[in-house]
Amino acid sequence: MTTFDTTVPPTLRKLDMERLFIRKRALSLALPLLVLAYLAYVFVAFDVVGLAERMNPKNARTLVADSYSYKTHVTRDNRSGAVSVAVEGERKGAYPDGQSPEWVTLPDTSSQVTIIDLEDGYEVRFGPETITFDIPGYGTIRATPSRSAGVQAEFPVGDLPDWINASKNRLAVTTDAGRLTVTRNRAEVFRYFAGWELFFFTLDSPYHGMGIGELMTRAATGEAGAIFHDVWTNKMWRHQDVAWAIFETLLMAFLGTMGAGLIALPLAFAATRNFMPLRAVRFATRRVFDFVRGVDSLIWTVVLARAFGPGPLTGALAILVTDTGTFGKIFSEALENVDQKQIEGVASTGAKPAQRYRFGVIPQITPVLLSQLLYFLESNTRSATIIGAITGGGIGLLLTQAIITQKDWEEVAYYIVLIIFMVMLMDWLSGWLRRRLIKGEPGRKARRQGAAMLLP
Amino acid sequence: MTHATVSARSVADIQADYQALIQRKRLYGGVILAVFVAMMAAGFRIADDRNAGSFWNGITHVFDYPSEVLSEAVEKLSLLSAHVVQFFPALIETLNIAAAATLIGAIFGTVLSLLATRGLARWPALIPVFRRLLDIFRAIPEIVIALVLIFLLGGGPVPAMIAIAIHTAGALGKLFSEVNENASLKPVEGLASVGAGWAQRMVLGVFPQVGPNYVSYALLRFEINIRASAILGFVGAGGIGYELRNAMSWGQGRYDEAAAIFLLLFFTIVLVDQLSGLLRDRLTHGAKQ
Amino acid sequence: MLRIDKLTKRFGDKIAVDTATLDIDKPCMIGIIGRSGAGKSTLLRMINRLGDASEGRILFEGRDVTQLRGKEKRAWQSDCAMIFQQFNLVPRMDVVSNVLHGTLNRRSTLATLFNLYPMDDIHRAIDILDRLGIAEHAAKRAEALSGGQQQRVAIARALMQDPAIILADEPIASLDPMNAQTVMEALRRIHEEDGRTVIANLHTLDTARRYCDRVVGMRDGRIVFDGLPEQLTTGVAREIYGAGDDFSEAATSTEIETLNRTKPRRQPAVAV
Amino acid sequence: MLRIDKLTKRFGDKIAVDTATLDIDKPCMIGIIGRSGAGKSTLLRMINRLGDASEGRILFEGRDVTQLRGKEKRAWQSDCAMIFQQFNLVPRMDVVSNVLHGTLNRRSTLATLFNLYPMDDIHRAIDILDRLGIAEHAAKRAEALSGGQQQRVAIARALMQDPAIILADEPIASLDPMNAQTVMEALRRIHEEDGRTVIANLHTLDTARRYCDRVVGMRDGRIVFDGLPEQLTTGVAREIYGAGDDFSEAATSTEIETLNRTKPRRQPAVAV
Amino acid sequence: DTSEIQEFRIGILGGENAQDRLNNNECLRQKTEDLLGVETKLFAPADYNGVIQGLLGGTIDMAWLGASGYAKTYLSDPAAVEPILVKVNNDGGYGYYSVGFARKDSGITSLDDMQGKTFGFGDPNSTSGFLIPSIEIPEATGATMTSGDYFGEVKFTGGHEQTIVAVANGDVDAGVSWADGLGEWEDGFNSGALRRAVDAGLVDMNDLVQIWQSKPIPEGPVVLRTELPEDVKLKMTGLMASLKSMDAECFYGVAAGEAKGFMPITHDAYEVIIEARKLKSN
Ligand SMILES: Nc1ncnc2c1ncn2[C@@H]1O[C@H](COP(=O)(O)OP(=O)(O)OP(=O)(O)O)[C@@H](O)[C@H]1O
Ligand SMILES: Nc1ncnc2c1ncn2[C@@H]1O[C@H](COP(=O)(O)OP(=O)(O)OP(=O)(O)O)[C@@H](O)[C@H]1O
Ligand SMILES: [Mg+2]
Ligand SMILES: [Mg+2]
Ligand SMILES: O=P([O-])([O-])[O-]
Repeated sequence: MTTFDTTVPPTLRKLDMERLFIRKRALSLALPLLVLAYLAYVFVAFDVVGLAERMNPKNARTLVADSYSYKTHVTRDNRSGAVSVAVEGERKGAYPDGQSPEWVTLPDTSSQVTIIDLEDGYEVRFGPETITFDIPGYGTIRATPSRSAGVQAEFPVGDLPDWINASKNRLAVTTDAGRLTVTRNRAEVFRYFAGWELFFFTLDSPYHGMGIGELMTRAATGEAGAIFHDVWTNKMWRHQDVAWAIFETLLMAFLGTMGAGLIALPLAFAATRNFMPLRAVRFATRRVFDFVRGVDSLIWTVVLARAFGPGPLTGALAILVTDTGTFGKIFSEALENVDQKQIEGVASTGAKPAQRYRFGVIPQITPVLLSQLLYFLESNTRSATIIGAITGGGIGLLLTQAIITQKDWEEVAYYIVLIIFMVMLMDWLSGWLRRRLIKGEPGRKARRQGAAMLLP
Repeated sequence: MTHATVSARSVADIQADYQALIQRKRLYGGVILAVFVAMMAAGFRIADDRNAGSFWNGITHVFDYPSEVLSEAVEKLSLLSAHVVQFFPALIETLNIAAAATLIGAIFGTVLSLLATRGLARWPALIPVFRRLLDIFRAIPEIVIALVLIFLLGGGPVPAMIAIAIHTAGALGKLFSEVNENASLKPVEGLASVGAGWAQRMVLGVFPQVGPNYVSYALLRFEINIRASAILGFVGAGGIGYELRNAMSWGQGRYDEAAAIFLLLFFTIVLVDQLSGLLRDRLTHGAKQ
Repeated sequence: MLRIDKLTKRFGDKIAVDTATLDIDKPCMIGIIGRSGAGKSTLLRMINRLGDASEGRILFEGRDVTQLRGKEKRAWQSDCAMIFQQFNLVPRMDVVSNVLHGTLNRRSTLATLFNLYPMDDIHRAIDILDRLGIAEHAAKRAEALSGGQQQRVAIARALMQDPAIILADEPIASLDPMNAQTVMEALRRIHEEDGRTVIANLHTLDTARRYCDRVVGMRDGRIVFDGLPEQLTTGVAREIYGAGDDFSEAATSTEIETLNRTKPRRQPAVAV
Repeated sequence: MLRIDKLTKRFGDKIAVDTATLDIDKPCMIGIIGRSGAGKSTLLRMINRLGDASEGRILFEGRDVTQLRGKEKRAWQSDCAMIFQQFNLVPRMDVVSNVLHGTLNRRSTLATLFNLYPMDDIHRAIDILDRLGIAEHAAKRAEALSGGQQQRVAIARALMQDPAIILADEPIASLDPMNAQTVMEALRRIHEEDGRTVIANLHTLDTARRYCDRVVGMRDGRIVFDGLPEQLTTGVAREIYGAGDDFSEAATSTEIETLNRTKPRRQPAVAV
Repeated sequence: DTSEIQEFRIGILGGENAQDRLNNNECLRQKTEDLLGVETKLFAPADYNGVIQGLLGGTIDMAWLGASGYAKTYLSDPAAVEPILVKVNNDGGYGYYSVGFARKDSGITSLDDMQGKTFGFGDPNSTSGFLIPSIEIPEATGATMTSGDYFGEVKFTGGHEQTIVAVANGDVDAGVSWADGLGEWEDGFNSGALRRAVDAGLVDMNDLVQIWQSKPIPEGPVVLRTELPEDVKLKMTGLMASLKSMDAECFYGVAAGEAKGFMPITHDAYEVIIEARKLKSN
């Protein structure tokens, strides 16, 4: 060990290191503490505690239960005594007059009573006057609605359990087997079933309730068109509209992204130090890029909606405007990083300016260009969903409206699944195209440097 | 020029091959170009057709709305400063949503990215699971989560924060895992050889390598999240977006408010954008040295 | 003390280490030689438990090391330090922190994550660095050091573990002859002064001969030689290296004396 | 044929080329030597009109090349091909396309923008590649080739221009000795077989001596030597390179024979 | 002549599921297409403003607005649209009410209990969800609607449905929404946003109490873009006016419930609302 001796004695060095480590400790403790302190501040500022109190577990249950189940309503109009059965209580899901699922026995000439068998011993009967609900382990609830006296309900002895909500004019009983509501005007039973009912065929379709095997046979014997038509025009799930909505969303993303790329490419040259000698032009172009990018596509949607009205074109233009700024910035950064050698090589052969750009510049920036375009195509599919929700249309509008009106959570679930699939598909597609189109791409390293930092 | 690797193929062969190649290339190139042009043209026509107003009618009216807003804003210029003060707290709320979501998302993204990177994963068998999880986090648009959470938790900043954080975790997780893949495994192995646990290997072996890139990506995400947070305000998540939508929605009579809010938001975005750009530049620059 | 018993490692079809058996009954310095791909690294990695053995056992003082899991495995690793060809330090961290990593297994995870090492450890780290002659670089980043210095930091980290065994996987292959000599001398001194067992993979015969008490030769995963340095004749070396008659020791040499005989040439710039 | 008349180039205060005068009356192969910063590249770039001269004239067959603008300037560039140290190819395009760039000046802009070259040109490009021994790589991307091969592609591009003069700016500085030899031989052959003038900046004396008919020495922007290779004595070289008595030719040599004398040593792996 | 227009675009206000709105109005679209002989399209933007901007920008030809929405259109551009018809209820009136409500278990029974509490409006362009209550409630409380003045906080929930959920969730202590004022409280009245929420099983009216009700609010007009050719206007007015007699089921869907029909109305009927709206602007 023949290293030359240094004059610093070890004790001094240790002191030095002690100091260094005390600093390091302070530093490595300070950062997490800072983060924690900030999160604590946000926790208080956002009133998370109050929020937790307000949180409504019932809503969560409704949402979860509804997203994979549907309910069938059996409704009695207390004035006319008419009983109707409808899936989700909607007209388009209504059973034709005189028909009902087998667990509902409609009144006929022999009896005036509607019997609703909720299974496991739960049974509701709509009598001519009185409505009864048999609940195993509790007893029978009897309710008599009348215009003058409200809803008179009789319960088995004992305290009212909390799943019964009764007032002078209204009775609501919620059980796992089903729910009963009685008001002066109506009596209604909801029974829940798992699954997305009428997903393929509505009740009025001749194919409703048919097995896969039979459908296949029928399809093979020339009914395929009719079968498809019934699914496609399903009033309950509206597959046709949903398909159009998805298409519109993708269309907005595609037109917006590609249009922005086409416009940004020539403009980007004007924003670069190496291709635009005029400082003022450069500066102005960059500020324009910053401006359209800073405003955000959503606000552009609102602004453009006046001129173009609602619809996918407006959404596409909004994406186009914003991304022109984004691409302008990315492309101009890529252009500033181009290798001058290649341009010089082409120039030395006596190539014309256009040729110099074509062969000296474009081949260098195509990888950045393409991969950014494709990245944004995927991320704009998401943006288009949001934009659609504001004015455009498309799946975003369907989704937000379904959520806001909070009626059909199974539709919400359906849309969410579709959106996730759509975005994942675009993600996969853009990745695939990137790999195909940019063969021999220099890899992540190049993407990470410089321009590629602007990944969505 | 006797070259050692002269192959048996004659020049004529090479020329024929190349000719075939170039013709194939031209064909593919032509087809791709034609398909792209056709898609753009058809897409434009469909979009134009399904839109309420047409492109060529609308293009002349693009400035109608901005000029309406501007003229009212100019008319009531004296109220501007009062509006800026009035809406400043909402801006802070928006920034807080973005910052908190970025932080939380980055923390989760970091952990998920480590779990999803070959060579670093705590449970290598579960890598595909964590990768899919990241994909799903990324695929769900913030607005979906936000709306559902608003239903569950009521309006306000928290649903937006959670929604953005989930998306951020997915997006950053993917970027981080790409960074991780480029990180050298040697220090990690070195730490493994002294009997360090997983957390120690990650924090002491991986973080020093990937730190600057992580921060750089997180800053970029913060910029994006400010917009996202403003947008979610539009659908009821509070903050400046909520104020902007109410003002814009009311329209004439409150366009001055809209203009003030817009300016506030715009300058914030530009400011953060520039600052983080500077910081990122320095970080990647420092990392290169 | 350490017994390796029919240790085998397979990578798919490929057998990297083939029923290797080795018995070390007292602390000594062992050199393992063999050409590239012979299985030297794989063997050391199995001993340190960086890789799991496919078959066979490693017994340390009677305990089967191959069966250890989780905490116990890590405790064993801390007892059996490893030095790598490429140093495997954390390049962006300072030298002392790198050395302190040797204590990770003993200290609480949380404390170490926040740089909360006991002051005693820090002092000891500097003592070790001083012993290896690089205390003056204590506060520098590891990446700022030369290869030889980095390798000595790696050795310091190993010493910080206070291990019974030090495994060194081609510790000098990335080093120039001058630094190689310093590092090998440091290892030798540690063996002699502390009485720790050192097992080093070595590329070159003369290094093995010069520093080791015992030399093990591997070929195609099997141990084909195990003896004293003096027994390592050119014939034996030919067998280990699977070389023909044109085999010359100088080809594997990294000794300064050997090298000085040839004039270094200007390196051509790398084509872009 | 080519007359360079008091050519001067200033970069701000710095005079890169200082009233250089040179007269070439018949096709020959000229080597320009001089140390780094002597102004060699700047001179060639002015001839090709990649850079404008500050003062002086370049006359080619009586016409003042320095005054050309636009179309005429480009026509001159196409007549006077340039080869660069770093090849300056378009790495992502295939070899033939790169060679075809030599025809850009002659072909219609629109057609070339879409990569539509006449088939005849394509065939000729491959013939040229064949002549340079790299026809088999015709369809590969330029970046997939080795340095020497890329430089030959660059020469092919130059030949495709069918130029009267080929300028080569340190064509072999980025190449290993083997490739350097191939490239220099190609240039020499082109000069001999096609009768084109070749002006090459060269880093090393022996290359210049070996391949050139005439050697020009530059120092600090001025031409300080202009003569036959034989006249290039060590004394003259010392003056050109501004070196002291310790100047040895071998230090600048890249010739294989010179190199073979020293035994290559194993390169140390780069520390991470 | 109709040759001047190439297509006819009908806007539908937000508030109900976009798809349901389109479904309910599909028959009207069909009838319009048959009548005018040009392609007819339905547009269902997310909020009130979307339709209003469409009318202002000339990209939507007909819509059924709320009174406040009409006022906004008029104030932005008096020449943009003209009101033609209004929905008349079965009882002959064309009014409805803004109803304030709170959770029963909150103990709030009137505006007096709302001091310091959170109050929720719906869409800023809604008559019943914002404009009228924002004028009449201050009259009742004697204080402004500024947050912290009388109410602790005043927010916009975004729409009628959101208000109901916000109240049910306790997100706001009370809110306003619309109802026809007929029928029973426990059913959520005969029609209106509350009734829809009840039908959807979202709220149980037993859990809510009414705390306020506005004076009658004029139903919003069906408007046509002024620039449309005269005969298109005539035809569309005729179609809408006779919709109930032509196709009762279609009318039910378009008018969102039972009603007597669409009757003519003029701009004058909305002067009050326009004044009210002006009052609310800066
Ligand atoms: N992770 C792995 N997967 C597959 N094969 C491996 C792996 N690691 C090593 N091998 C193979 O096992 C054999 C032994 O490798 P090992 O690295 O132990 O050799 P070595 O003697 O250390 O050689 P070197 O001098 O090159 O380091 C080699 O053939 C190698 O290709
Ligand atoms: N674009 C430029 N701007 C400023 N100075 C320059 C420029 N190009 C060259 N120079 C200067 O002109 C002088 C001559 O440079 P030139 O590149 O011609 O030298 P050279 O002989 O080719 O050297 P080398 O062997 O390094 O290529 C150098 O001092 C250089 O710094
Ligand atoms: Mg090895
Ligand atoms: Mg040069
Ligand atoms: O304008 P409204 O219909 O919402 O009262």
